[in-house]
Amino acid sequence: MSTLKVEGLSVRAGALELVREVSFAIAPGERVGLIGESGSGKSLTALSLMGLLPEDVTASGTARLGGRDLVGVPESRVKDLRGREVSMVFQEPMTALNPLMRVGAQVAEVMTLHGTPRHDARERAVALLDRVRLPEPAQVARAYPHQLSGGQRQRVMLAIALANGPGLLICDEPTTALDVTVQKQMLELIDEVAPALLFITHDLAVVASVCERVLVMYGGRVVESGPIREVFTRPRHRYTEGLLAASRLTPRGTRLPTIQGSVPPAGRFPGGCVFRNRCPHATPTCEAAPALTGEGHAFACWHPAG
Amino acid sequence: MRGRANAGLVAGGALVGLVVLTAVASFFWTPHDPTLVDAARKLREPGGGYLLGADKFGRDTFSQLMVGARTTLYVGVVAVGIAAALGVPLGVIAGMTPRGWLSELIMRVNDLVFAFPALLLAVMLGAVYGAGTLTAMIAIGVATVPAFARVARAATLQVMVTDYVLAARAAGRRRPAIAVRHVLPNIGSMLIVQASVSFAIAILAEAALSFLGFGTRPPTPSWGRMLQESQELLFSTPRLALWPGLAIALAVLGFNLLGDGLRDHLDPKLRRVEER
Amino acid sequence: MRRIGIWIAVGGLLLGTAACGGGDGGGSAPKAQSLSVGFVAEPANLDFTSTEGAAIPQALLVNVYEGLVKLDQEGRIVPLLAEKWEISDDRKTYTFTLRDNVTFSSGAPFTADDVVFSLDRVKSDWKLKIKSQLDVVDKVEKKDDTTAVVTLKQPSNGFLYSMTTRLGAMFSRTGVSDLANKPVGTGPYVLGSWRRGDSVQLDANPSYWGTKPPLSSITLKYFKDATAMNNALLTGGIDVISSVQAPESLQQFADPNRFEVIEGTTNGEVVLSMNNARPPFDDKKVRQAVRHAIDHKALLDTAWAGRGGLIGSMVPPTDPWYEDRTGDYPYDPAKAKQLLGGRTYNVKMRIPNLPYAVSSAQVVKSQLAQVGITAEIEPLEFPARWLDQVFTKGDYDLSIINHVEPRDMGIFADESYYFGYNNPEFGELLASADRGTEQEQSDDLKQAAKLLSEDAAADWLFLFPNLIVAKKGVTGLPKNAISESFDFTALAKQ
Amino acid sequence: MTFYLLKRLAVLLAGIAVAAVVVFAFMSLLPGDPAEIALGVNATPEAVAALREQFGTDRPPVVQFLDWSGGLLQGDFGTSYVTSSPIGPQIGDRLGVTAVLVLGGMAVALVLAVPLGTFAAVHHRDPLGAVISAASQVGIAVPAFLAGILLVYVFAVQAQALPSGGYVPFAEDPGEWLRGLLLPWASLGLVQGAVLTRYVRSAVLDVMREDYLRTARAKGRGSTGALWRHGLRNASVPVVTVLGLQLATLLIGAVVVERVFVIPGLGDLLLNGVAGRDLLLVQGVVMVLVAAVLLINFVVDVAYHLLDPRLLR
Repeated sequence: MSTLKVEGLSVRAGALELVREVSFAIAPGERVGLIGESGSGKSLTALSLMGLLPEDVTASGTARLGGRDLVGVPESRVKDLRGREVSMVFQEPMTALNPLMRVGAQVAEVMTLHGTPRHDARERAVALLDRVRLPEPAQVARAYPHQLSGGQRQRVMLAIALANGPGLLICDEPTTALDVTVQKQMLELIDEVAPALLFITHDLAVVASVCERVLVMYGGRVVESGPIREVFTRPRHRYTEGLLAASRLTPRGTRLPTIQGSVPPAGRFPGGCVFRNRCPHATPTCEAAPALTGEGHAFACWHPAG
Repeated sequence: MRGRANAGLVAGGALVGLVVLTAVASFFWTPHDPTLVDAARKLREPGGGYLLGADKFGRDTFSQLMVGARTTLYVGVVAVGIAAALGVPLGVIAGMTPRGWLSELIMRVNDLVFAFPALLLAVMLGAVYGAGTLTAMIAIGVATVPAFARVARAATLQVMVTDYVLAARAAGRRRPAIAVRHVLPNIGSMLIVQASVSFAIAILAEAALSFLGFGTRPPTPSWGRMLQESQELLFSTPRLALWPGLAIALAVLGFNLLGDGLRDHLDPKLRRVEER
Repeated sequence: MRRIGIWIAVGGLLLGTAACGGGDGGGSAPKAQSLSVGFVAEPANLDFTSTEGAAIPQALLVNVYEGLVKLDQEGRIVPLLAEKWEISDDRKTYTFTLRDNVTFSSGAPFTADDVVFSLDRVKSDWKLKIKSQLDVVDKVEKKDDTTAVVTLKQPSNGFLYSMTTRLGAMFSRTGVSDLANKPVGTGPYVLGSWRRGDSVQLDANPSYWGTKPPLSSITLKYFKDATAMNNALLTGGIDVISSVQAPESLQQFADPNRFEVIEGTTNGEVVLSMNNARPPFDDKKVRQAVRHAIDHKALLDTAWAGRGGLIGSMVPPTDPWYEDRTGDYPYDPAKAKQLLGGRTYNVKMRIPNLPYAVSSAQVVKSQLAQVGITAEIEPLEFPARWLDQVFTKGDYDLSIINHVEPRDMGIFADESYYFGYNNPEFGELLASADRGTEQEQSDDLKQAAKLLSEDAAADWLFLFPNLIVAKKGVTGLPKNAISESFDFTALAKQ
Repeated sequence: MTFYLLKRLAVLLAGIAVAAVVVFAFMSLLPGDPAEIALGVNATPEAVAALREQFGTDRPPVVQFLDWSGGLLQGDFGTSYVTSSPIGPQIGDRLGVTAVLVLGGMAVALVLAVPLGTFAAVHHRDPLGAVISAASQVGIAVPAFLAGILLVYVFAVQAQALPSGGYVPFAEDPGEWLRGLLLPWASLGLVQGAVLTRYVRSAVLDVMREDYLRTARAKGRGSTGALWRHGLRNASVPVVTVLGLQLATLLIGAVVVERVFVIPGLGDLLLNGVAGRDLLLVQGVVMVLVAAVLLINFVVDVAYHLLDPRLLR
């Protein structure tokens, strides 16, 4: 029984396929990381689960949350799930809050929207602000966003996300825009308060500190997935291997940490294995697309690493 | 969306180009003398060398429209020229010294001038120096100075915090040098957009002034005056109002589309948004 | 009859002013009670003793203020407040016998004392130059309450005529404290209300001495824009256009079931003034060339839709001494060029920004260009700026203005007038005409008009037409506008 | 806020004071002696001299200015040289008419522009949105007086449904007052509405791209609800600025529309004053118009600060 089950999720912008056939599941209380470089399709995957894709971008496939379909249904049928069953914290805290509205009201709004009486919502908003460790929450509630720092605003966003006790929290690079010291506090907070979590980041260290399981995306596909420990210590896909090599989590004694070339723009990925034009191990075999195979630790590579 | 912006740019450019070409052509050739009165041709129907017919004075409407394009451009160029010549330096100075008293003074004077709209200035100037195209152009130009000053200031403020300007200042470049070398080239696109929009406004202002009798002096053909003169024949000979009305509308539309198109084309912020 | 009039007047007052303009559907009422008439120029104030402008006497003279005599439609001088008058044999003493039942709208009775007061006041208080027309008056005396005697310094043919103008208006001794806003006269109408910038309403004078006017009120609505005035008539906003300023638009009123177009004549000579006092028009040949260069028929057809008449001098056909002088300078560009002797000129044509002037100027410019005279048109706001620059300072070469004053040929006799025309012979003819018998007067004035034309003191573009458009059923409109006033006394609606 | 308000108020008053100097100086350049003009061409020199003294135009300009501006402070605009009636009440009457005209025109513009602009933004990829955008472009390109003339032609002359012009005071007949104002409001409002539609559209488009709108949707609002609750107030901030500029434009545009519809407003008074060389009247009207524009700017700035808490420090 999983909280979220995604199967064959694809995202298209016109003729361009930006995310292809992504499948994964998140169990209740499980923390899953979704990593990849920018352009890998990880944010689109998250947005498609929230039904917040930009205009002209469409998702297909299925994603079920507690028995309700999230993908391919009109907004009117999913909007009552948003903010109640599944919440999201975005990357950019500076612009995610309405600048003309007091913080408390913005927190309370998500509760009144889902049926909490206005008065209760206001009180609980202050409590929530306290819960996300904002000092003097009552005062913060009366403040406007511009009066808060980036870290404080991201806490407000977290308070909004948690307000209705959702079953799943999606965080899209929630700490990227924050100072390093603030990042750490924020991560600890998320770790503490999150129910089931889908955590999107390009920062492997962050994933390692928060999540139990990880999905690695490249070129709109999940190329490897599995428990953090296994994937990070014994990466199988050559891309994961390169990614790890490029970070500090380099297994000792391996060669220079680089991936040659750069991520192609959307739609310019090669057919077959999407990584083959950058992969030092690519062979003609790689012109056919590898399937994601394996129980627990799965990968999609013809020439997996040791 | 991007495609439409380009279509607007093309359409605007084409309309403006048409006005310019017509105006230029009118210096060399018009089918008839646009100011020659001929009772025999009074209200002549279109046709037979008189493509759009003749007005109550027997003057060829098509020739009048051609020379009217010249007047329109003349008004726009001079008005926008005055506005830019005064407004841009003021705006740049204000933008380069954002905290100084000079900047404050410039912007306050700007606000004050802004309180004298073009029509009011034109009526006042017309009362003092007599109505006429030049008076109208000066009035429209002066009234448009604040618009240029504001745009120039805002754009300059943005340029002043860019790395290359900071570097130039750190290197000890003097302000006038920075203004010429870095600021002007970088705010140019915004100014072109503003010029295009102001041009459209100037055309409308000239038409309104001509209607009130403060615009171009007769018999110099002007679309605004043609429209005004055709009023009494609106019922019997509506074509006399139709053509200058259409000319004004198309010219204004052209400059507006051009301005919008250029803005979309030149402003990187908008371009990013359009591509998302 | 009188009683009915009063009843209507009271009824009109009870109904208030809401009826103005909208009183079309008067099917049930026996008579429509109010009318609105569109005018071009609004009076600056209501005091024509100190303020210039044709709009004031146009609205008030005969209607609110009355003189001892007035001008009828044929231009004859007829009795008004004077029942009759006698002229002494030496033509220097005028004895006016006054009506005895006349009161001012203030209630004060009108007596010979008011005649003395009003005529003396011209000398003492009036601020207009035209008051010099009454300089010929030596003294004004009351013989008894209904008899006033005016003694002239010398015989004058112009005196009685002047008495039909605003100069002869009768004021109450107790009614001149606020002439600018509160006119007090003996006329059939009194000032009802004045909405500045919009309209003047005249109400029937309930205590009027004569035949009560058929209407209870008349609204004079002012339009600066000719098209707006046309539209107002088309949509029922007004009942009458007093003077069409866009003659090309008359076609709109062609439906005889809805409108009636009245075309009469006026005193208004549309003059192409030439500055005789400075080059190039100090040269008679150049002036003559101008007169030959202009195709007056074509000008009238294009500039004023062919409405109006052609004249060749400063006398309208309604004056007894009119002679057709249009043949003096036939359209002949070749002759004009020859008179100019190949020279070309650049001149300034400073015109008032009035429709007829702007229209005519464009034709004049085009036609003068054919003979080598380049005229730059400069429209000046009328009245102030034109009066200042052209009329007062004489800073112009050419101008175009409609001289509307009746019997105004005398303006050419004044060298300081903006024409700058100076011919002693002309002045002598006018003086002799004023002194002489009726026949001598007529002969002298004919001679003067001929002289003026031959000297090409100016060019006369056309005679301004009296173009009135009224809703069908409006009666009593004056066909010709030959006096200073727009006479409302007979105006009615069927 | 209080400090800002006081500071801004001081700027407003200083602006009006400087404007008074400018207007007075400008008017002093007008050719023609008021006394000569008042008396016309036939005046005698003695009468002119006497009137000059009566008007006070024989005094030095500085004295005249102090006298005039001192009067302004007490709401006294002086007495017209031409109509010999006090100017203040005239301007008061006319200002009322023009204000009704301008505010009504603005209302028409807003009623048109807010829904149309928002619709065009929300549907900016649909044909209908494009049609609205194109229509607004065309609307901008039509001179207001032409729109007025056409409206008169269609609704007054052809349909005989509404008066072609004129102004009936409200107190006299509210129904006619309204009927008389419909076309002038429309001709002012249609053109300004077209301009405003474009600003509303672009403001809403900008807002639609804002992250906080996505946040609102993440909270569970539909896209329309999010735009309504969070978008429109944000979009109104730039629109209010434009609205202020437009009010000023309308105030002057009213001059032309008053001429087309024969409405006795400030513009009509101004043109009359210019034509009649009513120096003091023109001076008064220009002063009132300029002060009104400055006041509008003031109100817009304050509104801006009330709408946007970020501007208040």
